[in-house]
Amino acid sequence: MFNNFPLWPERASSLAPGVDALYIFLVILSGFMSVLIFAFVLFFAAKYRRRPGVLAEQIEGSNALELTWSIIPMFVFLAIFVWGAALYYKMRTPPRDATEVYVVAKQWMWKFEHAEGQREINELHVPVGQNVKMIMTSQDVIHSFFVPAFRVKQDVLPGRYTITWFKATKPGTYHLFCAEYCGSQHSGMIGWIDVMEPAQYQAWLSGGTAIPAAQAGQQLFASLGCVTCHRADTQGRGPNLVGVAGKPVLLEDGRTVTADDEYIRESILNPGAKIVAGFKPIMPTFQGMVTEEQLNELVAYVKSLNQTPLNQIPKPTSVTQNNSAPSGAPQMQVQ
Amino acid sequence: MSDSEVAVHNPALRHHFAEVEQQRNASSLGMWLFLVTEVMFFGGMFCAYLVYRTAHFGDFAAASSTLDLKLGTINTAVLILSSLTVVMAVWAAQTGKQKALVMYLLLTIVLGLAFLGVKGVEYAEKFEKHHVPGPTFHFAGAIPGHPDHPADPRHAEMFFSLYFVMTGMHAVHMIIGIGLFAFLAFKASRGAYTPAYFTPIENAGLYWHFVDIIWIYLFPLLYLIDRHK
Amino acid sequence: MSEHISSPRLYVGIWLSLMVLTVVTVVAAQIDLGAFNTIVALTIASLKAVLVVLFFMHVKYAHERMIKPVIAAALFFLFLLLALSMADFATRLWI
Amino acid sequence: MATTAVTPERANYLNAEYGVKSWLLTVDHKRIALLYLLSVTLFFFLGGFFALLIRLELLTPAGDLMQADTYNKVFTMHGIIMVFFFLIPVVPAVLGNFLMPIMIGAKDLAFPRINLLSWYLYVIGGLLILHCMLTGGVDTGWTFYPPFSTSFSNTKVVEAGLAVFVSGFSSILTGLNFIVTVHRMRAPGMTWDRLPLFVWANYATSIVMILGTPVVAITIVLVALERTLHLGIFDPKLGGDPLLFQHLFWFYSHPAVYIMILPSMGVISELITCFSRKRVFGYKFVALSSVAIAVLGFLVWAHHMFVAGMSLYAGLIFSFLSFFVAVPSAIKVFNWTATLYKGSISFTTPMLYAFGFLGLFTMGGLTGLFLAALGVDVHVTDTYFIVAHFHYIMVGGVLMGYLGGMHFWWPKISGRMYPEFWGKLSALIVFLGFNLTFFPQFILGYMGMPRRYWQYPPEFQILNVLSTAGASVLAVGYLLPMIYFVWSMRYGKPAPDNPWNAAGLEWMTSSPPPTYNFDETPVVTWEAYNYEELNKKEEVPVER
Ligand code: HEA
Ligand code: HEA
Ligand code: HEC
Ligand code: CUA
Ligand SMILES: [Cu+2]
Repeated sequence: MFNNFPLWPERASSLAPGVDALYIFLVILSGFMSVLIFAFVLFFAAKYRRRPGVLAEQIEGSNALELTWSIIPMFVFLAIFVWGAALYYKMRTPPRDATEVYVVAKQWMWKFEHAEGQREINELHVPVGQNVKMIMTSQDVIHSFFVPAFRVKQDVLPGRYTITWFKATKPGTYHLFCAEYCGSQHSGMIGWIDVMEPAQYQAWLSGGTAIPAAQAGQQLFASLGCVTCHRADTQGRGPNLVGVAGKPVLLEDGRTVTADDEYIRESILNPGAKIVAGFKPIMPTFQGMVTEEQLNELVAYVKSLNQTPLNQIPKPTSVTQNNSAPSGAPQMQVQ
Repeated sequence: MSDSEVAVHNPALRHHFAEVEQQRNASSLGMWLFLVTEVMFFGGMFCAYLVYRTAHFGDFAAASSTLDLKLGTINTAVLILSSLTVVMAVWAAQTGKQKALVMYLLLTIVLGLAFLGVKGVEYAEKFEKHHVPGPTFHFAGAIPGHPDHPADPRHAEMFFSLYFVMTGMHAVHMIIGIGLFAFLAFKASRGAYTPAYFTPIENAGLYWHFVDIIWIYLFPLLYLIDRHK
Repeated sequence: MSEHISSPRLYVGIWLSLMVLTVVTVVAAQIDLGAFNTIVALTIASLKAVLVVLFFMHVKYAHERMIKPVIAAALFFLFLLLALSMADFATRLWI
Repeated sequence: MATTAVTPERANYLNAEYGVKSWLLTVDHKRIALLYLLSVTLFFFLGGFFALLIRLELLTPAGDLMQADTYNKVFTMHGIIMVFFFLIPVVPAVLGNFLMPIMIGAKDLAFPRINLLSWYLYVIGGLLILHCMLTGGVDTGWTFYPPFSTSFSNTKVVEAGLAVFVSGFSSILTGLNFIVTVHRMRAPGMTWDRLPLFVWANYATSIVMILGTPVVAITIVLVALERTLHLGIFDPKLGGDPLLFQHLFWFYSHPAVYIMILPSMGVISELITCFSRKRVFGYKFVALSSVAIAVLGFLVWAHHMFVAGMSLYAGLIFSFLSFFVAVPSAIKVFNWTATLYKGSISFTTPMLYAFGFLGLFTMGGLTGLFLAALGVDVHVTDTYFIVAHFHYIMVGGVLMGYLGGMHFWWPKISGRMYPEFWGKLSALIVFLGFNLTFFPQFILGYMGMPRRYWQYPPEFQILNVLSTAGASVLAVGYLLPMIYFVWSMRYGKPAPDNPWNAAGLEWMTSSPPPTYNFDETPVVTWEAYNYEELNKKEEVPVER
């Protein structure tokens, strides 16, 4: 019915129906409340319009009524809150099996890097039916990753990671917008999400000669000298990084934090912020020595160390550590 | 004081008030409301400080321990003394001691200037040590208690940014206060204030005490926390 | 209007207490009390602030009734600002 | 009908003195209100002019009318002017200033000179923003988010910030003045439960002004210092957190939306009671809900930051709290509706505006619930859905309330009646034009069109064209009252002291009032909205 005049964008992710359901509920609820109120107003206005000789009747008010119309809306509001919160919780906790895409936003483009190494600009190919987690950061100002068809949006901030995820359910090409005002070409910072059938997607993937992110990261890990301290045994001056990602880490000051993407990123840029228990704060900062992309690759590599290894990555020797994939609720920290 | 008879003729009573009591209450309520806005004004900075201090506790401690504790303490004492002189000025006004009033006001100004002078010395030291945020900033301290753990200079720079903003805003308030007292001292020497009318002295006093209280918090927050070795 | 006039002796007494508290806080800062250092420093500061407000700012004897509620309101909203902001920053590390 | 009264006018605040100086140095709250009226109106038309530019640009998907940078400056100036230089001062500083002292039976505000100072601060702020606009403008959006505003924008951020800072102090002083006035200047017998609801509303507004504005002031100072002196407080390069800015900014700017709506709500209470000839239903609840909104308004600010990168938990907390602030608003809407019940309702221009307010505020408020609901906000935040939401409340609600109030009190302010027919016509035009402009934007937003877009994908065009068409209708609707108000100052019928037979002390003094409002300080022995007695006296039917 609304083909030429749609009231909502395409529903192309697993999250979309849930969001629309709440939205439609709210439309109906507000529609009902508005109509109710307008009806009363118009009815009273007509019925009690001024007539000669008829005086208004003075009414004090009614505590019972007041209570009714405070408490009932309050419960309605609570219900809306719970519903909205449930959706939000889902949006902000990526499933564990999600494939990861690193996103770097800058004025005014989107740069993507797949775990398999494919890089894209302003266009992102994803397979249908697969959970995809976006690990995003910005090189300059705040941007916002917005795909209306997926009903996802997340601001992308400089200096840290933010995370969002989606599972596309319908092949097609969808708008990608930058939703946070970011300067002159804010409205030009748009792109496409290409959702493909898995087979097609595989074909697309094998089209390029990309180096997987983790592998690129491994090369960096060697060339930047990380390996000199982080060795695959316990002899290094730094902690063995195998099996670190996604696990809780005990810090020197007694706190325990989860080694999520943000933590690994911070460890590289700002090693002094959180010292691992039992180690000296000798790790130099790599701030300014690595680009955002390289940083992403390093993080991908560190995380790959306890995944079932990607096909091409040679398994680091003496690794017995295993598989439960890194995950984690998105979490942020003041950098 | 028997004001009720005076009220009608009191030259200080402005036309739109019915009585002196009303006018006095209005002006002190107004002054307190103004101080509320000041609380919130500094509150924004305290909020920033709280957030970053908890996030980068060690780095901030490192930066904090480069501040000159001796000068900070002296300044605290100076400011507290000036609060005493102000309250004495109000007392002098209340009891109609005009000479004492002028004297206390002048004393307050001197103490205020002394505070600013010491602050100036401290600022100058920051410039020498390149502890002023900006392109020339340089910081190489270690986190207190962890001598081999260098503090992150970026966070130290944030500490000094906050240090300058907070003490700077405080100093601006002091300068305004000093100006105010200079004006009041001049008027007082002309006999403008009597036990029946000294609202300006009272309100300026409130302002000064408020500025003092801000410092009472700034001092421990900036200078003292995690100071020990 | 019944004006309350405090005696200079009271003022000097308050001033002396403030000075003593200043010395105490500076000394306490040199001793390692762990997290308590912060608490001690801020408690002493608050104590000093209360003295100033009550006696130097005459709130104890204020003739204007609204002053106490006004101060309470300021503190309450300041608390809201700090607490609700920290509700974000402090929970970012949570899982 | 267009004959001017020849009878010598009674002494009033308008003819008490003449000359530019008598206006620029006045300490009479009524004259200051008129100064505000003039300056605020100028800014409204300036802001409206920018709105028209926005709408024209968005007529077509391509960015063809102006450069991208120009567009960014245009919507920024539109936002800054409309928020800080129009909507925040408009009702309190014009109607509030004029009426608050009269309504409580005082001769003036507690601090007349500070009142004048507020106006001057407003003007200085206004001149600064004009200067900023003429020498290059600013392109950060009215929200000034760093690090864009601190490190990337190369426009006049500092100057715009300064303008907002200065005008902020104007609003702080107004709030301070109101609070002291309400506490200390009430006429004998004017107890708290006899205060007109407009006074309650402005009182609540003042609380917000005093507590919120200083925070945004210091925040803007921090941005300016970061830009000029390279202090690093929000700078992510130093490990600073741009979200801290957003917290501080919204700590003020969310409550600020209640600075805008509360006084208008107060106006609506006055209009509805008068034109249904009734005491308000549930006086206590309507009065206290204003204060409740003011206080609860401080608990919800981070609902503007659900996707900004806050912690999940903060999102939950702020969403939860956001719903609570809707409860007192609901109470008000229901009580107004109930007030109509068994009234004796007449459809004068002010009442038409009040009806418009009821409808549009309800819709705007209800869409606020969509935004407070986390799951939906993620999708619609930073889209045109937001734009529609806030225009429904700010233009549909506040502006409607303001215009209603202007018509209602115009006879008191100017001593002349406005032409009723044209009044009704303009109310109708505004209502229709408004819905045509902003309703399509809800759909546009849910469809995914982001805000602050200079160009957009072609599939959004139809709705944008509708919106632009509506805006031109709206322009007519706003120009009309402008014209006939000015016209009526000379040619309008002289107004009686109480043309509506309304309750309230302002109607017991002459139109226009004398310089000190009352020849004799009134002693109040009746509740607000004592329409029972007034109705008995009523025989003169209201001009229809
Ligand atoms: C006067 C201005 C004004 C007012 C009064 C409001 C009122 C409300 N606003 Fe709005 N808002 C703005 C101006 C205003 N807003 C602006 C300018 C922005 C955007 C800023 C920017 O980013 O540039 C914004 C943005 C905004 C957001 C952020 C959106 C985003 O950026 O993602 C949110 C989220 O929660 C929100 C919520 C609310 C709520 C819950 C109310 C509530 O107070 C509404 C309460 C009223 C009602 C609910 C209606 C009456 C109630 C009934 C009739 C009850 C019956 C109902 C039931 C039983 C269901 N607003
Ligand atoms: C009080 C607040 C207020 C008011 C009254 C308005 C009024 C209007 N606004 Fe505005 N608006 C905001 C506050 C307000 N707005 C804010 C805060 C933003 C966000 C800015 C940001 O993102 O930073 C915004 C953003 C905004 C946008 C989104 C821009 C974008 O995101 O890209 C749009 C788009 O349609 C818009 C349209 C309008 C229209 C059509 C009106 C109409 O109602 C205006 C009608 C009035 C007139 C048309 C004036 C008539 C005058 C004349 C005809 C005379 C011509 C003048 C001269 C010659 C000087 N506004
Ligand atoms: C000079 C030695 C040294 C070098 C070079 C070095 N590190 Fe480290 N690293 C350490 C030490 C010591 C620690 C533990 C103390 C700490 O947390 O700072 C550490 C901690 C880490 C952690 C956190 C580990 C955990 O268990 O939580 C990560 C991740 C990390 N380093 C990654 C890297 C990467 C990537 C590089 C290269 C770009 C690198 N390091 C280079 C010494 C080094
Ligand atoms: Cu990037 Cu907007
Ligand atoms: Cu809000």
